[in-house]
Amino acid sequence: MRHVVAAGQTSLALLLAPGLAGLIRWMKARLQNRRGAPFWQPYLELRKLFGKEVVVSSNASWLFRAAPFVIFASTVATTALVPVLAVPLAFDTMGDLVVLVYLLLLGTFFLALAGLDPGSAFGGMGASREVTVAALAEPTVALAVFALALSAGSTNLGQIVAATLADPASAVSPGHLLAFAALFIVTLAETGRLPVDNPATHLELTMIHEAMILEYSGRYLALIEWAAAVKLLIFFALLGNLFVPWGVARTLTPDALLMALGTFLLKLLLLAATIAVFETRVAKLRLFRVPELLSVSFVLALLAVSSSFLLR
Amino acid sequence: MGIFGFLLGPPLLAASLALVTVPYRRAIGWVNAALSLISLAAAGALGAQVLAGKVVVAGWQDLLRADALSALLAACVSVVTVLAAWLGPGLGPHDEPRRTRRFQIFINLFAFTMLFAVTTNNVGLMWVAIEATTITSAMLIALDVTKASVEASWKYVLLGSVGIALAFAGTVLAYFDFVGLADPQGAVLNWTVLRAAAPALHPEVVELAFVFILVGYGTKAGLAPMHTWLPDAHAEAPAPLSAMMSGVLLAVALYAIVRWKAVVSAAVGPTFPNRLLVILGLLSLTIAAFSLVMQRNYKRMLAYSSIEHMGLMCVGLALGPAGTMAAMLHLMNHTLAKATMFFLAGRVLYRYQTADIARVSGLLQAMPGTGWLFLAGALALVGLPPFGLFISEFALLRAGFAIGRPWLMGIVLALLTVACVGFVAHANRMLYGTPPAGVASGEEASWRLVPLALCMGVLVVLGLIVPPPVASLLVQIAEIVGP
Amino acid sequence: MAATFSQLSVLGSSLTLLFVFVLLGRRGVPAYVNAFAWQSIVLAGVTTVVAYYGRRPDLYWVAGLLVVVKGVAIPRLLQRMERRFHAERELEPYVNTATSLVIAGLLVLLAYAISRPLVALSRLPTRAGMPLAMGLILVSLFVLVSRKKAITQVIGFLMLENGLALLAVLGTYGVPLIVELGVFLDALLGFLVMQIFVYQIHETFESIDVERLSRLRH
Amino acid sequence: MALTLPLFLAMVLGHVVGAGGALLAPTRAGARGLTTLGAIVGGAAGLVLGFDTLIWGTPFRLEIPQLLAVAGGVSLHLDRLGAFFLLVVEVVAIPSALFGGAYSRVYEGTHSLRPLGVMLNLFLLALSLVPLADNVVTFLLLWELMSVASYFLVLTESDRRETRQAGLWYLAMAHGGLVLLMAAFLLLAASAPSTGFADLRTAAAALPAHTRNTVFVLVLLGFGSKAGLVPLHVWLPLAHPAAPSHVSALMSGVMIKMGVYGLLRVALDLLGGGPPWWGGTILAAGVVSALLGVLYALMEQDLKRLLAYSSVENMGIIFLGIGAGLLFQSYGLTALALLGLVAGLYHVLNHACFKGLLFLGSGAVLHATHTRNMEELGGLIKGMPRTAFCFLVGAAAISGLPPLNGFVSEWLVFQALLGGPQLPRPELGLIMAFAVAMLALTSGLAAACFVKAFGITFLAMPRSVHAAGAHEVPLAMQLGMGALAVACGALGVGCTLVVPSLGAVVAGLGGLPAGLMTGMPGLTLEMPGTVGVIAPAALAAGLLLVPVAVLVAFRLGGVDRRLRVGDTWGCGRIGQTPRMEYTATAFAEPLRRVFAELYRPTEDLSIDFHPESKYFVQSIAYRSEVHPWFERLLYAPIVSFLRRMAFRVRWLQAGSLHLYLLYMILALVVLLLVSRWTS
Repeated sequence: MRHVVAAGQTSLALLLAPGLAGLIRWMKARLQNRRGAPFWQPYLELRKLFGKEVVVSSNASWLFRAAPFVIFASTVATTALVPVLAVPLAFDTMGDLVVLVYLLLLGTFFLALAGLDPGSAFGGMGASREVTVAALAEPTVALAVFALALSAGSTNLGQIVAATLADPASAVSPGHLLAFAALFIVTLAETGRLPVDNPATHLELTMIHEAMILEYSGRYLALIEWAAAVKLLIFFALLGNLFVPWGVARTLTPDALLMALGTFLLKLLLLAATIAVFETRVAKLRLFRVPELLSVSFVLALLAVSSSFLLR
Repeated sequence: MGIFGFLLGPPLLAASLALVTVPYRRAIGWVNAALSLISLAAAGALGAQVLAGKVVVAGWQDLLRADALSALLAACVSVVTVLAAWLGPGLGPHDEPRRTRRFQIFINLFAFTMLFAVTTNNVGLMWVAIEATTITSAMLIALDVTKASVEASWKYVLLGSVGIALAFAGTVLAYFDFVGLADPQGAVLNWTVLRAAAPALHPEVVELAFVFILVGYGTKAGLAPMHTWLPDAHAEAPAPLSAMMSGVLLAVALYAIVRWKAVVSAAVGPTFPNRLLVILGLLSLTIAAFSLVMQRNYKRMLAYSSIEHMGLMCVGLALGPAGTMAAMLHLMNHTLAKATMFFLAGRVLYRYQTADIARVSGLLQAMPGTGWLFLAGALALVGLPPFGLFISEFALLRAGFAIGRPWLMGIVLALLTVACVGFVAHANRMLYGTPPAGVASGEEASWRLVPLALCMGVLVVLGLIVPPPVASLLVQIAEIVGP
Repeated sequence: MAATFSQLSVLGSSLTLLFVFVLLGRRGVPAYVNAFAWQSIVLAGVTTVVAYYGRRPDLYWVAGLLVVVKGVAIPRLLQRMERRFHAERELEPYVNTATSLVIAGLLVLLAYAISRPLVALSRLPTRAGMPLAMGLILVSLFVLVSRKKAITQVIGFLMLENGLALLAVLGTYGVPLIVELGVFLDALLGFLVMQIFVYQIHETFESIDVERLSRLRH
Repeated sequence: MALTLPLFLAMVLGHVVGAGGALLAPTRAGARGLTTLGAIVGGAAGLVLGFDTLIWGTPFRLEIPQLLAVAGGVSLHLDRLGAFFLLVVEVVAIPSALFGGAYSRVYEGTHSLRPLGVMLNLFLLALSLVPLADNVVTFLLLWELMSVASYFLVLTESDRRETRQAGLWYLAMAHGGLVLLMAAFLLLAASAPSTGFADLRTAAAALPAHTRNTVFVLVLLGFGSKAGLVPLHVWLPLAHPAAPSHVSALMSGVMIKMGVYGLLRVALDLLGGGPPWWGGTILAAGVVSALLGVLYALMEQDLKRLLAYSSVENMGIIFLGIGAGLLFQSYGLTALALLGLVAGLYHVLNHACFKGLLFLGSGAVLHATHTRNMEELGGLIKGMPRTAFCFLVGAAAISGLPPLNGFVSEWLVFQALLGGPQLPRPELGLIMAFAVAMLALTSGLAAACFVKAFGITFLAMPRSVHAAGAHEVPLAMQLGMGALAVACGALGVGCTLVVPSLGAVVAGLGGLPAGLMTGMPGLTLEMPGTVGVIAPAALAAGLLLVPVAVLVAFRLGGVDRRLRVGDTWGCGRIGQTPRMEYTATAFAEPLRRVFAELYRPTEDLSIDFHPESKYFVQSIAYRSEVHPWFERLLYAPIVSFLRRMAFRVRWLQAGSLHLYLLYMILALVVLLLVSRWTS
């Protein structure tokens, strides 16, 4: 049963992810007084891409063709570790938060390599910027992990959620709140949102993520886009379920699971709205201002850890 | 008496042969080379007798006496003499006769004076012999009369003579106190007698005497700040003489200090002589180590390295019996290594026609045999394993730490490191790279490398195992010298 | 008798010390040679005195040798050398005459200071001369340091040896004869070697100014 | 087992025969063959010996009191700690020797071939014997033999000036380190009856605290200089690239680990641990080394220098684990202490594998293209696909990507540091938290660094003629790399089989208990003290399964499988050239700007304009260099002090005889005064 739920969680994440991306796009359009494409537009795009012929650069090697699979696999693997609907997780002992971070790094690593492979200047630029941002975001993530592990006594996500559920007051402790803020900023950086990266532009000087995948087409591009959407969903799930775990099912009854699904969708909606509003209100930062933003998140995370220590 | 005859006779005979044969003939060289081997064998036999627990005494008023300390030094002297006899001028067909004759006369007299110095029981005659080493060796520095060699010899003669005169003052002062105790008629300047009477001597006088003796013999031993003649003389002297001076002359002078230290320690306790030895030893180490850093001339570099090692031995002598053993082992190792290195330096000089480090490069390519031996020697001299100096330095440092002088040993270690880096930097520059244009490749007279390689081999053996005879010799020496 | 002995030995010692001041006070090498010759003869005199009063007959031999070797032979050789080089005047020493004399005086005082334990310990009638011998040694050393000509340095060194001989005679009534003979041999040979080198210096540097011997450095 | 002595003898003999063969073989090819054979046979024997002792705890002891008798005799003893390091040595030694057998063919025409063979075998012998040394003199002798042999190996290509310079730096630092160690050991042995480690252990307990602290500081500096801890690492980026690549693999993969061994042996085993600041200092040194190491690695254009700096980084990670372990040990938190030490040790093994692999890979690149400059490389993945694959595995492993081995050990280090809150003092916990953050930053930057290293070297278009003509290396070299690549994978997926036995390695040292493993044996990795659980094998299976599933889905779902090859999009410009590619320098530019305060880069831009009009540019030359300025702050004063002193003493030997005579008189007077004054 537990494994079925786990498989269901993964499938749900994979299914919901494109929609989430579309939803944010739609909300942004509405906020900007545009009609915007419907939220299911990404599904149509994926279908179209899967049906298209692939064009590969003559400079590219096998790595270029293997990378989408690695990226997709690593992202899918993370979904097994994140509590979307219920705890305890079936695959909780497979990996913890640290593993999750490293799995995402695995994706980034191969994406950056794939960006370099065709030999275009854009790809190199994107790869260079991507690894820079990813590296600078790492300390914040680690400190957030530390803060969570400090209060939960574990780095395995299922147990963190379970621990917070058992002691709801801890969710509103200053440590938690600061860590949430820190991780929110990291989410923006890691998933290529404004003000770090603009997912809607192909203006060469500002691209990060899009620059790397410029040479991709057809099914490879589809896999990468999908993986990116899943990554966004994973971060939302982390923000929503680790810090505000209410609603996560602790028993595997249909009621509880339905309840969990409902709250999860609600959380996604709220976070998507937040992002949409945020993205409409802020302008993209210059690349070399991004470290400042990340250092803000680092300080927040450090404060989170310190306050957890002091208030322990 | 017989064994001393075989030890001291051959060099004297060799010198006389060279003296009476005008013009010089190569046969003399071969005879003398054979004679040097007899002397070496006698030194070996002497060592064997001493090891059997016997102190060999001979002559009127016990003029000649050999204990473990003498045996060790005699062996060192005769080994280097053999090297000089076989590798120096005299055997080759192209050696210039006048020059070679002079070399044969004085090098053998030099060897004789050193051998006599270490085997006489009479400290007065020991002084006479050591003074005579200055005279005999000075005649050889300027074998080729150039401005540099004359300058070096003048400085050597004057500094050496003045220094040794001070040692005589010290000897007289010690004797003065001794005469005050005993019946002047029966008093001879025998070390054994002095050593026995030492506890009754007056501390003030003995201390005064030791200062003079230390400065005096220290001059010959190349201890700073009286070392100034040493780099000049070693750099200008022909290779065999440099080898003898650096390898054993310094050691013989140190031998004199050790003899007197034994007396002084018995008279006033070990603290006083040890303090002075540490002061001079550290000063020598410091000056030598830093002089190595900016050195431009490889023969001078070797000379400074000798000062460094003499300083180290001085410090070792101040570290109790274990330190004395280590210092004496070090003396032996240093003799072998330094003598070999000077012979090698001579070969390099002959090929490159310059003693400038900057103008020697690619030695390993130009002269592979010489180059690799030079490399081994350099590593040995800076105290790296598996050569003997590593072990003796280790034992010396261990002795220092064991008697609770970590700071002193720390300074010594730091200075040794400076010396090591300086030395290796220069050796590195000489050995690697490509030889300059006009320098021929390949070894000449490779057989001459055989004895040198043998020396390095012995040095490795000493680094891995100190043979039991040597070890028990060292134990005996430590007993002789006392705390 | 002991008093006479003591007075004679101090008188002789004082004289030997005085001769070294000639090297400081005067400029001419011939004067130096004469001073050395006379100093050696006075030293021989002191040795004779000690031999007589101290009942050490072998010291007569030493005194005789002193006169022959240091009083006559070596000064002859020195004079020959000096004529050869026309190096009659010692020009511009490192320290001028007045200062030299002051320093020498101070050195004699130092000699008194360091030989105090010797004098205090000794019961010999000759003990009062020992500081003077020590003074002679130190002042000779000062001559070696402050004078430039090789020949002056040789004379300084010879006087240093005289100081040592004086010290030995006064302090111990002479070292054993065999040693004494060795010392003489060394002194003579040493002088000969130095002479050879002085000639060589003159040959190669065309001067016997030791100051020029400063090519070898570092 | 009674087999230990024959194994030991086989190990020694193998290397001795290898060295002798290199020297005496009649032909040069024969010398090369014997070198390799001896090294491999010796290595294999050592491997078995290490396994035997590590797994079954078979003790091995050999005393030869006749050798080095004056200094205490030769004494060898293999315990589990030693056996682990022996294994680490041999795991890299065998593939490197195999690789080197083919690689050293390029030296056949030079003078260096035979010395290379002799010294390689001596180096391997010293490396494999250092963990066996059981008294001070044996240890120091082997230690110095290791340094000297590797010094000669560094000098293999001595016709280059920079190689000679590197060799000198290396020897100076190595010798300096030895001197510190000698002081430390002798200080420790001062009151001991002998210099045997057993006696030192007993004597250390009775030493006063300040002596113990001095010993610790000395060994930290001494072993730290070998381990390449910042700021004692300066020799490392010079010497490692200068050596032949298989030697670099050994130096970077194995030799610097001996610093870790030594530190554990002395600080933990002989001294039995100490006050918290010991662990804290090691931890701090680890953080600084890890971060600065990777930051400088990022700025490198020279592939081997990049790898060398990356070794500094990884040593930092190892010291993070060790430091945390010692810190926990000083507070009696034995489970966490064990965890930290195991994490450090596992990273030792892992780093040996992937750094060995990467250096061999860089050797293959050098072999094929004759350049280490990444700006002249590129596109090698097509000419040398196997090398590229192996290098990719190494790069992924060193970046800590799951499920490879680097990930597992970094995870263990994280877990150890996450135990920080259990320390009784909150400020220490905060320091641990900071260390966690810095470790994360390090691993992120390491990933960036190796994206650059692999991407610029192997991907895209060749940037020079050399790179364009690259071809796959000989089979022996491929096998060498392949073996290490397999090890990287196996140690990651199979960590659950290896890590438990590491607990036994440190158990008993410094009063630590034997480590008990919890969790599902063989599947999940969990130890007392860890707050998380992982199952790398399952992860690996998952990561393999997903692409397979996707491919199946593609087939079933009738996804378009057409593929067309075209030009890279060039903004409409036709005909892409390598000059348009991103360069290694450009790749690291964002990070150089971010850390400009640290790097203090010097930039030099010169533009040649057309003589007619300055709107037309004829050429642009841009030059930017990063000089480690803090090194200059530390080493420049030392060097200038030495120089000043050297000049001062030169003045002593000024050539004036009068001056010299004056020295003598002064010496006399001063010593007289000293004797007056003191008595």
